[in-house]
Amino acid sequence: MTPSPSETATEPSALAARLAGLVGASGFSAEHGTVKIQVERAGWVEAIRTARDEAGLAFFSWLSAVDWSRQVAVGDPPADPDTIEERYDVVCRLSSVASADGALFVASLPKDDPRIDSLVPVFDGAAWHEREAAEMFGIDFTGHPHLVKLYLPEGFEGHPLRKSFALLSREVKPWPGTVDVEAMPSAENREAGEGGEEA
Amino acid sequence: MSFTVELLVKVVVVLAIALPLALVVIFGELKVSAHMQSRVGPYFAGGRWGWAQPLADAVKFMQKEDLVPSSADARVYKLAPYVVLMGTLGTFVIIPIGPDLVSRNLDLGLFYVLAVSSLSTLGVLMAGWSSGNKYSLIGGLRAGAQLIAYELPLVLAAVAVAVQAGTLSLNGIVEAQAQPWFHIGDFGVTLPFLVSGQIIGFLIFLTASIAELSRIPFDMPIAESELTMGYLTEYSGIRFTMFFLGEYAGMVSLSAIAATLFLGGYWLPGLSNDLLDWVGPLVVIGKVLLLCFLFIWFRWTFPRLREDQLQSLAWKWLIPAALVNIMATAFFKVVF
Amino acid sequence: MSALDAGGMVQISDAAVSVELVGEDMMLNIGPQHPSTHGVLRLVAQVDGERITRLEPVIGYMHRGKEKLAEVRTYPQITTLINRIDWISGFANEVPFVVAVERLMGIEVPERAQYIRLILTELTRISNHLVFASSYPLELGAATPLMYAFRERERVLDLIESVTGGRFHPNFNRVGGVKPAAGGGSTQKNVVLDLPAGFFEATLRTMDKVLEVCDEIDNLVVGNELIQARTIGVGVLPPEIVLAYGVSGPNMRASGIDFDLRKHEHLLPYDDFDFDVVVRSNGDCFDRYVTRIEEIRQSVSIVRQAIGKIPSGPLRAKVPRVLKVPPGEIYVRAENPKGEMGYYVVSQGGRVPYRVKIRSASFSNISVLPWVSQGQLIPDLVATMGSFDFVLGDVDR
Amino acid sequence: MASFPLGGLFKGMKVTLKELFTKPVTVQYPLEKETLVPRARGVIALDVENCTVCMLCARECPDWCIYIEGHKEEVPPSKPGGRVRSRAKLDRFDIDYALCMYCGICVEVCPFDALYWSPEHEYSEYRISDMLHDKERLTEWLETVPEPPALES
Repeated sequence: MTPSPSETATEPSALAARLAGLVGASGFSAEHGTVKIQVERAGWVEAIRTARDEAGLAFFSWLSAVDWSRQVAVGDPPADPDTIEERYDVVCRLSSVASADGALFVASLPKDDPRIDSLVPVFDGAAWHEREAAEMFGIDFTGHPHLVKLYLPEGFEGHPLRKSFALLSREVKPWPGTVDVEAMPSAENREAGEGGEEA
Repeated sequence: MSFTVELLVKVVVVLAIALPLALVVIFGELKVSAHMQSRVGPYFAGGRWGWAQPLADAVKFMQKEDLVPSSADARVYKLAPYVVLMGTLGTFVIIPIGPDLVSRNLDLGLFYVLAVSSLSTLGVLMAGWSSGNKYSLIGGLRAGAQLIAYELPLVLAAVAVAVQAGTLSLNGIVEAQAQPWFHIGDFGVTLPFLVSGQIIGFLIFLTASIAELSRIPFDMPIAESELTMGYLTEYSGIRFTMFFLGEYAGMVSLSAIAATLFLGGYWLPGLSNDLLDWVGPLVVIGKVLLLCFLFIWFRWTFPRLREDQLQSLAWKWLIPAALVNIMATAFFKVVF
Repeated sequence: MSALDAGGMVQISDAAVSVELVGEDMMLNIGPQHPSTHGVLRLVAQVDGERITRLEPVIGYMHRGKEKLAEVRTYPQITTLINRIDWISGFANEVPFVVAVERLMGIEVPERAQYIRLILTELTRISNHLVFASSYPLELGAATPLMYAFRERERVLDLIESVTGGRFHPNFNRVGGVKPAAGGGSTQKNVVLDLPAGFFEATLRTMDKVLEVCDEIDNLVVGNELIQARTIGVGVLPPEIVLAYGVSGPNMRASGIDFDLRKHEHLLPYDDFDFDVVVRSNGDCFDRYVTRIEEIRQSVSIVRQAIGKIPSGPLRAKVPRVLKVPPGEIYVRAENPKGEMGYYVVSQGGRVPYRVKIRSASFSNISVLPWVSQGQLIPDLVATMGSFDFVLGDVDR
Repeated sequence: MASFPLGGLFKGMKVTLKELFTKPVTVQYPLEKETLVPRARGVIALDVENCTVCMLCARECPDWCIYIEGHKEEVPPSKPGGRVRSRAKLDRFDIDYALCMYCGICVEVCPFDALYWSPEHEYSEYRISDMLHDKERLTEWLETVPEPPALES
């Protein structure tokens, strides 16, 4: 039997529905046992505060972001590029220490105005995570006490984890796999799935 | 022989005994600490059991670059190791290694020893301050506080011995321990001060001397995991060897003093005086190596204390105990 | 100022010294090159004498950009990437990622592969806690426990090496199970990489040795009054701070929060064995140390039970040679020796993931340092920092 | 804890004293050598006959540290009158051990059993550029490849 999420957690879709109702979410999903709650950008801090106080998700696990864009300078583009809407998803994961419950709260930010309220008033631990997301994605967290670079040196320009930021090491060195001895007749023609191919 | 020639001979003899003994203790520490940690210790330097390791270290340190940091106060920085070494080697003058084998039998011997041994505190402070680096500054401050705080219990424990022996001269103290306490039949049983009444004094003296040498569990000034090497951080090459030798020579000198005060110096029950002239040095060296093994054993078993715990141990526990010990010794001295 | 007028000389007795001695604080750089920062961590401390008024950790010296690299690697290649995040518990890093991909693809892992994964994870936990149990007393000055614990750790690493071939980075996990065979060719295919002969007997012997060294460490360190004086009541973490900063693993359980992911998440068959979760209440350095020594004993009992019950069977489920993961998102977390290790995998189909967020335990464990170190002395800071058992690769990713 | 107040200290000293008189466990490396586990991943050995220059290992290697060049050549037909077949010949097969992280993906992905693991590990060099080993050196290591160990029941 595939190791499914544990019995101590309430059934994911039931948990998702309950949390969405509690938090006034705009959408929720529970595929593969991961509860995901879509939250409006405006009500972000309130949603997290109610999740912590009423729903018992008091453990601040992590906060990060995902850059959804159609063209990518690195790796594979999204499955069907023209249907996805270009945006930054700020993802915050809270979990409970009484049971295995846990949920991902997602807020979408338009690409031209990546700004969201900071969670530091609710969780002190969010400070570092937000500093990392700010420097890696260029998202501005209003109300953050000390929003400076966490990992990158002071003089670093650009936001590395954005899909538009190319991976330099792969441009500099030619890929040893491109040397073409005619492909083996027996093995099926292996197109180079490697990301660095088209560089 | 004129005085200066005799002086030179004595200096050479004293150094010929003290420095090789320090090298033996260094080698002892390397080997004993290794076997305590289930490893073999020095192996290749000198025929598969590594006796030449201290010499190899000395030569290695000498050919290392001996740099003085630019922000250092050069004169004080260069002088510090020699002040420490001078303070340590000065104490060997009055340690008797035989009934009449002593370089100078001062009747104020004990007072002289304790005065000279506190000279090395000055050297440590000079090193800490002049290295111009924050970590050695903190190391120097800690050293200053610690060495001064532990001078007192050291002196008070020695005072108790002087009270019991009735004299300040080390030869006198050893002879006092040679007097029989009581007689079984006609055989006079002699007891070293450690056994006859000075057990607390010995413990205080031992603890204080570990702190004097700033060895674990009192090695705050050279706390490797906090201050990298404390006041020794900036030293390298021949100057670091001076400090290194100073530490181990200090270990030998303090255990020699402890052996003389508490373990009966060159005296072994049942040996006649002229025989002691020959066997005396071996007895003293044996007792010194025994005490050095104790230092080494402590170092590789215990962690180090925090600064304030160290101070409160000295002021709240050791000094009151030492004072009580003096009163008790005086009381028993008068009653018996 | 009457005292001054009388003949211009200050009468010392009545010159009231009312100025409060205000020395300005010294900025002390602890690291990035420092013996007790477990790697390249720089702490900029504002120090008044030796008391710390403000502490600002500066991290990023070890940042290798794992999340960016993961976006250009195929799924089998990512396991080589992520077992280098927390290099002291290499094997345990891979398990949550591999399970995440298996759940995305809906693959069922055979029983024997799950048991082998569990045994190797517990061996990695023992080796990680042995590193902690020996390097922490070194922070406090005792150098001897280091040698004893590393002597036994070598035996545990030899066990891992006998099965996987690697000591720190075994790279033995595959999507769908563990590495089934030595190679893909005609002869190498049937060289099955199951547990080597004599593995069970060697493991049981090593487990006895590990318990022996735990007792030795108890005598040498835990019972030692000097260690207790340096660690009891030092660096206390109240539960609400633990929750607010996301401190996880033994650090959380030492502050009285009874939460062990092995009892809640179902990545590996922990439910087939009974082991108790080690929880202590007052959250100081001493409790964090003793929690981990106790956890070594629990892991030893788990490994013994697992050896008794290991089923036979295939080592890996049927998986296509070129791995294409269907689109989907999943977050899977596991009880890594250092805390909660989780992977948020966003897949858009194809051989390469679209985004992998790596939740590493030490990142959150370190973020508590500025709060904990207020008003501490430098030796206490070193003791507290050591008790969190963090590694810079885990912090910087 | 200890029976009397400072008992913990003496228990600790008892442990170190006991250890003082037990035999040390260290191995004096250059003189005595430890026997290695057969599966230890020390170095990658190459069997040139099996290699058909299919480039799979070079493509799958995460570190891009395998460099291969080959060419096609005619092979006389096995039985008279048979078809002249063409076969790929290996010219260059270098592994840059300065980049290699010993993950074993190449050995595992090779469909023709050309790559093997060997526990040989004493091949350090003074210059990092010398860590690029060509196929002759890799073939030398082929002898050091051990027999796969027997398996647990």
